[in-house]
Amino acid sequence: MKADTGLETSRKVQIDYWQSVSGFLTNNMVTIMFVALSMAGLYISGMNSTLYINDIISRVSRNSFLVLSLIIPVIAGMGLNFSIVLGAMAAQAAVIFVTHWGVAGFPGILLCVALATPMAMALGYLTGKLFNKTKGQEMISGLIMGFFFAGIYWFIFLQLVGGIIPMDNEVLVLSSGVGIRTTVDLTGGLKYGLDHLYRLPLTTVMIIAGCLGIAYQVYRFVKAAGDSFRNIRFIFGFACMVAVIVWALMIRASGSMVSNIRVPVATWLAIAGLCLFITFFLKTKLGHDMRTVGQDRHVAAVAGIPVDRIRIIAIMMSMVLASWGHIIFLQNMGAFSTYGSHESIGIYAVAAILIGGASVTRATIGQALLGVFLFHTLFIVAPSAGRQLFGDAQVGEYFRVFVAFGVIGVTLAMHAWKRRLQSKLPAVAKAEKE
Amino acid sequence: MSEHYLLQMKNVTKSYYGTTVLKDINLDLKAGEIHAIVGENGAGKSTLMNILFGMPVIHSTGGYQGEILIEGQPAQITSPQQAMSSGIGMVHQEFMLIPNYSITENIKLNRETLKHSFLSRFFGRNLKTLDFKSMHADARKALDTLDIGIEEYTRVAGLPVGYMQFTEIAREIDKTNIKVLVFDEPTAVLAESEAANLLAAMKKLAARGIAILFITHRLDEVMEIADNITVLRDGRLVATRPKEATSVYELAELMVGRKVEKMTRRTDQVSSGNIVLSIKDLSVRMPGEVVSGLNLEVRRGEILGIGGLAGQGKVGVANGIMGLYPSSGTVLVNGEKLPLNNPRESIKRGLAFLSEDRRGVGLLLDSSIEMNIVISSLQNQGRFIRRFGPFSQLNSKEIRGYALKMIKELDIRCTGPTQIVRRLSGGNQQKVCIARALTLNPDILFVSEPTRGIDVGAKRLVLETLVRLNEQGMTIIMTSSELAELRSVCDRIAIVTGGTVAGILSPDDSDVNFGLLMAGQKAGKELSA
Amino acid sequence: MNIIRNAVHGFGVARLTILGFFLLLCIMAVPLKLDVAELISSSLVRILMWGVLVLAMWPSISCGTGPNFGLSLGIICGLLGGIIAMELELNGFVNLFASIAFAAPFAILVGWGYGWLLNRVKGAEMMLAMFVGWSAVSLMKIGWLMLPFHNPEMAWPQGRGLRVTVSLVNRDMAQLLNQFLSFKLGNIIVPTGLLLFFLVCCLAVWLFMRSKTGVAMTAAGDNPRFAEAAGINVDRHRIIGTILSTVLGAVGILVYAQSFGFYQLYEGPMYMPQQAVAAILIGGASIRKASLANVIIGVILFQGILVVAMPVFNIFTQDMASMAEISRVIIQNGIILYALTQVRGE
Amino acid sequence: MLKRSLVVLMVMVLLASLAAGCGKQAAPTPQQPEKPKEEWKIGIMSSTVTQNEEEFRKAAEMQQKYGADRILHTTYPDKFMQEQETTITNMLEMASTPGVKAIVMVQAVPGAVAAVDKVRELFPDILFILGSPQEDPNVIAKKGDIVLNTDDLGRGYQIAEHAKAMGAETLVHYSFPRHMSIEFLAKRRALMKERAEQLGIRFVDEDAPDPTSDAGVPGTQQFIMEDVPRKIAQYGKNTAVFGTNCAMQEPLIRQAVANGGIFPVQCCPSPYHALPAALAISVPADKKGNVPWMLEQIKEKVAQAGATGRVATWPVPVNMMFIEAGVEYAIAWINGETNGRNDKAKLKQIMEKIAGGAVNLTEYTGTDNYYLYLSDHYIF
Repeated sequence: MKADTGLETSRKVQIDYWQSVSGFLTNNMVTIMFVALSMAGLYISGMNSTLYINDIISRVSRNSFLVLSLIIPVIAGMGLNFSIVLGAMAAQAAVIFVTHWGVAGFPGILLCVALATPMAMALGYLTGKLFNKTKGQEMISGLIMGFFFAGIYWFIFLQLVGGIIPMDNEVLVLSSGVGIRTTVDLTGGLKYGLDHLYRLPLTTVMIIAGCLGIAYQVYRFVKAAGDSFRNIRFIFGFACMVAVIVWALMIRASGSMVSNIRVPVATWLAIAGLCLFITFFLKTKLGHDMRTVGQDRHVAAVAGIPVDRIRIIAIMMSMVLASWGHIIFLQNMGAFSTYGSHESIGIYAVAAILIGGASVTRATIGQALLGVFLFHTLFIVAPSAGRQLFGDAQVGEYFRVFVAFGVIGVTLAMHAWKRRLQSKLPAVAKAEKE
Repeated sequence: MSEHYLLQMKNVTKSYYGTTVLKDINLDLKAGEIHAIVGENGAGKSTLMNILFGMPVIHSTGGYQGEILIEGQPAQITSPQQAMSSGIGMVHQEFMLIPNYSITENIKLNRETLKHSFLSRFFGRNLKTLDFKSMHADARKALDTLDIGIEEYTRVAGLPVGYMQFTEIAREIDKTNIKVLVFDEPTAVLAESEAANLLAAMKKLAARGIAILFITHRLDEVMEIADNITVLRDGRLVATRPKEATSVYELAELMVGRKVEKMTRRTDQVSSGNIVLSIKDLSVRMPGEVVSGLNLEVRRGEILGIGGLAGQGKVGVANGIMGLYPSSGTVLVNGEKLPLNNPRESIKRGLAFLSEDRRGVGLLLDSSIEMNIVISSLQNQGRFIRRFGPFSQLNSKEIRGYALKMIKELDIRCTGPTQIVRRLSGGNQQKVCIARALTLNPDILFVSEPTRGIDVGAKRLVLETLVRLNEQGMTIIMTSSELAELRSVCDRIAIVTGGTVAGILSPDDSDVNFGLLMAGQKAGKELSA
Repeated sequence: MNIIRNAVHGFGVARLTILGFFLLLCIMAVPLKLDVAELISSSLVRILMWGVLVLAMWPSISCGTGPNFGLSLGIICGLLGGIIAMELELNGFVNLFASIAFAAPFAILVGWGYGWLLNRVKGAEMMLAMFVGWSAVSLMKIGWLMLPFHNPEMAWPQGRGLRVTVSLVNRDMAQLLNQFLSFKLGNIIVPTGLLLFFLVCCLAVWLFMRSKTGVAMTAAGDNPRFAEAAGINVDRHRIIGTILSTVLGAVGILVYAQSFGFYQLYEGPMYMPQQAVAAILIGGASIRKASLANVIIGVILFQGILVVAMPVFNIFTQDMASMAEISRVIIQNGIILYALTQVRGE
Repeated sequence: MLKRSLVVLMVMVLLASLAAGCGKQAAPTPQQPEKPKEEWKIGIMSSTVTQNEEEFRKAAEMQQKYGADRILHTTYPDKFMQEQETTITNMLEMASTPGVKAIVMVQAVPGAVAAVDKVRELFPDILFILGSPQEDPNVIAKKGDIVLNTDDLGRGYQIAEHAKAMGAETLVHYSFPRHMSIEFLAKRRALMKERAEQLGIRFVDEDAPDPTSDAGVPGTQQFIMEDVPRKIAQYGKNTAVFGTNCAMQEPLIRQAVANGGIFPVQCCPSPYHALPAALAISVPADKKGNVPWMLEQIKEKVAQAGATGRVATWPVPVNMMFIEAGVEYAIAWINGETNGRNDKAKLKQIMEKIAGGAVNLTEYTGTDNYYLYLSDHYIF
């Protein structure tokens, strides 16, 4: 009898252990798959890691701001805002004019922001109005809105500029005198206006980040003294930070190319600032109202929250942030195609945030940043991995697109699957939430 | 003006697209009064309350005629905000709660206490941050007023309905200027003991000088707490009576407009039929209504009632046997083992089910009445269909004929068999569900909450239909939260508590026995806390 | 009066606006000296060649997986069937029907797998479908390069693989259906074969929707929980709907290609689903509910406007370079936006 | 909480594996050393066959000729408009391969400017030869060492005259806004119109849907299919049709031939471009890449359709020549056989060798490294 009970409990423990492992796997399967895939890709491609780190740093600093601009509409229950394309158009318009006036560097960037903001707000207002009339279909409306305004954008910059809107600039305007040229070159102007404001070597940034991290861990530890679980976390966090610092020092000592990589600190600060702002914003009255509206429009309306107005504000904020994000994107790219650069902004930003684990109804800063990192890692690694695998340049390219879209599809499938699995494992899911 | 009225409505009239739905309603309300408004579904109660609360639906369809006076002053209420600032609060029939928020956040919804933040000094009020400390304190106070012990920072999602209701009420009483509180069918979703708690709370509020408008179907509740009672029928005010001057029977009569006699109990008691359904160790994982290890035997030809408090698992029994929620255990139908978790098999063995979740599970809301009636039989028994080798086609003629017959038989009020079910009233939707279940010609019919959200007239018809079917030889297992309803039609009543059968009683057993079984375990303690 | 109002309400304000715009374009064509008969003939061809592809949206919406953004899968299967028939050097109708016969098994298989996948992601089907479709297009690009086809008609002039556009002229396939029994009605050319084929497809799907399986499928799409309770295997019927949609996609592309005269491999299938989706939505379908009327009205309005708008705009804006296409983009998308804002009001 | 730390851990593992790779990389320190001259490599970036077969095949051929250890071949994305970042990454990756001295990119699609800039930041010495740019000429001329393009300005006059010579009375020009924002194409249109009117040809400007817009490639092609017969019916058989976009060419040729119109030349002149597909020419395995055979075949098919003298192209596949010339020039430059990075004489000499005859090469006004190439037509 006794032996039986013993067996029973040990089996139970095993089950619990297994459940927690499988719970962890289900909860993070997307991330796990991505990391595995990226590692496999890196291995196969035999890619130079300096190149990878360099590229991922510039891609992350280029795109994070844009992807973060998607969060607020999701919270307000409006889904993924495909209409950020309009914000990008506002940014491009601002950049074109600032380039025309010849304001360069950081002042130029500030001027762009000053110009783009009112335009983005106006566009955001219009979009918000439209979305209020198409509740429940914001995403498809946003996509079509993008197409629609592309027509207007063409009209303005191809037919009006140089004609009705005077612009006398040989470099920007077509030789016929009407219409902006297809490529706008920012070299010597806005290029790196923000990125090069303040840069530090990657290793230095790592050391600083490590020190700050340690300070934070110590602060947390002191604040919550006594809890044994905290102890483990503290040690873990502390170890991570020390590892970062040691690693940075090792890189420095090795004289590897990685130590030459420099980080655009100003851009990163802007991104960090946005993250802080979003976090703070959600705690404000307006942010709380947005969450309420996002949770249940009807209840919000009954509670006296002006739902339509809140939704418009959400879209306007997203639009303004997107226009700033696109300015950051453009100043890093250094040149853009006048009639095409804005097109893909929506789809790729949305893809990135989805991969980070966000859904149409839930998105967090962490998901956005993780998404940018994973999405772009895949895009960096996949082309050469494909080439190495097939030994044929174009098959590699096709393979890359197949993997990229396929992975996004699988990611979505896995998120949905995860949701199902979690509902089947209520105990674990609950434990995870806490 | 002999008396000082808090709220008066004078000749209020409202029409939608040329159809008058409310005509010349007059209503007077004093401080501390509990005023009940009763009436069948569609009598105009909800419209009246929507007018009072300034809901957008009223004003987007042309407003209303007549006058509303608040404390003697004429008031034009054009938005919920305005209603709130005039001191009118409402506890909605469908909860106006956000499940992912804590109780505090729900109570303080859009009335959050704010404090200055770094940015608010530049950008104004909207960027002030929420002051959770003082919000929690306020919420605590409101909950204490209602004697609710639950923690104010609990998330609303997953709470029993009773607590949700109290959260709503707490929100209203937290409003500092509240003068009139409207309860829109608050007890419809509550179990009996929860409802009793609610009524007690309402009395307490009235004692504090708040006027209460109480909309309900349940006449016994009205008689229990209301001071005055107004009856609406077909958009008109039929009568206003003080409680002392009326009775349940009179009210029912006024409401329905025809004489109502008390439901007659059946006389041909089935005492010893053979066992038609035997349930052994049944467990059902239905969220909120978990069944664990339940045993029950059903005799041929009886009406077996399943009662119990909400959340104790009574609803899970039928859902589990019909394969709608994952279940385990042994179920024997006519001595044969029923494969679980397979709705098709259950239907094949002659089981049919009227779900408690009519709109969610019971109906194809956007399909026609006739399709709703025939589809189960069509899919599982191959009726109403013409076969051409491997191909099949609907037999439109047969379907139409059959649907017309059922519509007539069950008195489904509709424009025709092709009308979309969504447009029907709750009672008629329920009749469509019954029609579908009947089309299957089941041996055993499971019925869950057959009268929930249905007006008195239809309620009676539904119950009568069940009795008639039973007399024709159908075994019926009826789950209901309304004990009186069970006692009026059932042969035996099983009370489910904690996921198992606590006991089986005869409908004639004393109230005390029922009460003890239902409150048997800790449930009683929890609810009275 | 009331009857008219009801009729207007039933048809939908949005669709009436679009229809009005379409008619306005047609009327404008007369004083602009455009050949109206020719415009109508072109519209007819265009409408009918897209018809089956739009029809493919019906079962997928009805079974509850939403508009089939992954129609590219069906299109690829159709192209594969067509290419196999080309490889065997079949001609005319034999080629067409052989193509359908070859494509069908692929489409059924792919549709089954795709339906299985869609069942894993209930609630997020459309997003997933879009990416799966794009992904499959890229995979098939590799396929078109690598698959062992040897017919020199389809080979690249310089290297391995199949051409981007494979001409059907040599196989008597180009305009096969268009010209079958076609006749002139006044100056309007009626593509009888195409019309018949489309009508037969419509009839077949309509009959299917009225069969036991079709009814079950619609119920599964309308209210899955109800269907489950009514003993209908929801997942299975969703798969059936997806298979049917995929097969129709395969047939649709073959009809499209024979009218067009080319198979468009590689990028070709990429954006075709979007257009079919747009058409059925304009026809009044929602992502949960569709009918044959939605299919027919939608394809007429959407493709009709595309055909008529460009020539009219081109005449209007002859003096301003590129103004026609800009106007088309603005007006066409503006109308769709307008239609979207009206959906709620209905 | 545990979950989050584990995610962090996983990312750390990923980074750590990078660090390991990094250590390996660091050991040989490959970038700097001036090893013997033998160590050179050249990168070619071309389209895939989906966009244009010629460039891809030529690049593959060059790789065959000099060996995969000498020539690296990569592609830009099919959706280059949307995926400029991928163009940059692919270019950077190629440039960072040890030993790469020069990169040839044909066509220099949007994204090329940014990509070249990014590479130059890290590897300022790489020689860039850019062919058939779609970026703005003034900008791209500043970025590349040598830029090669067909002489689209010259072609404005040339096509009008050439159409006249083929008997055209009307010249229809199909394009759309995005193309009309490209300096060369807009100017070419203006010049073509000017010359046509001088020659007494009616010039008709038509807009077609943009294949990259919501209408998609099918929308564009379908419009051309419908519109060409309309135009020929309206203006008579002696109507020449010209389109600015590659996707338009196949329907243009087919409808022009079928309806008795004139097809003066493609947007990117070459016997391989659109003609074989539009005329349904079968290419047996042994005839692949055989230009004279292809010309012969086209001639035959055109004659069969009764359109002799009404279809024309350039006899030399231009983009293929740009790739070959680019690679040969780069080799010459690496071997020190050129006069600096930009040596027109040497370039012309190489191109003449490839074309097998005289080559007309002019500089684009205001630049000294943007070369325009113009060839005579070959009328079938």
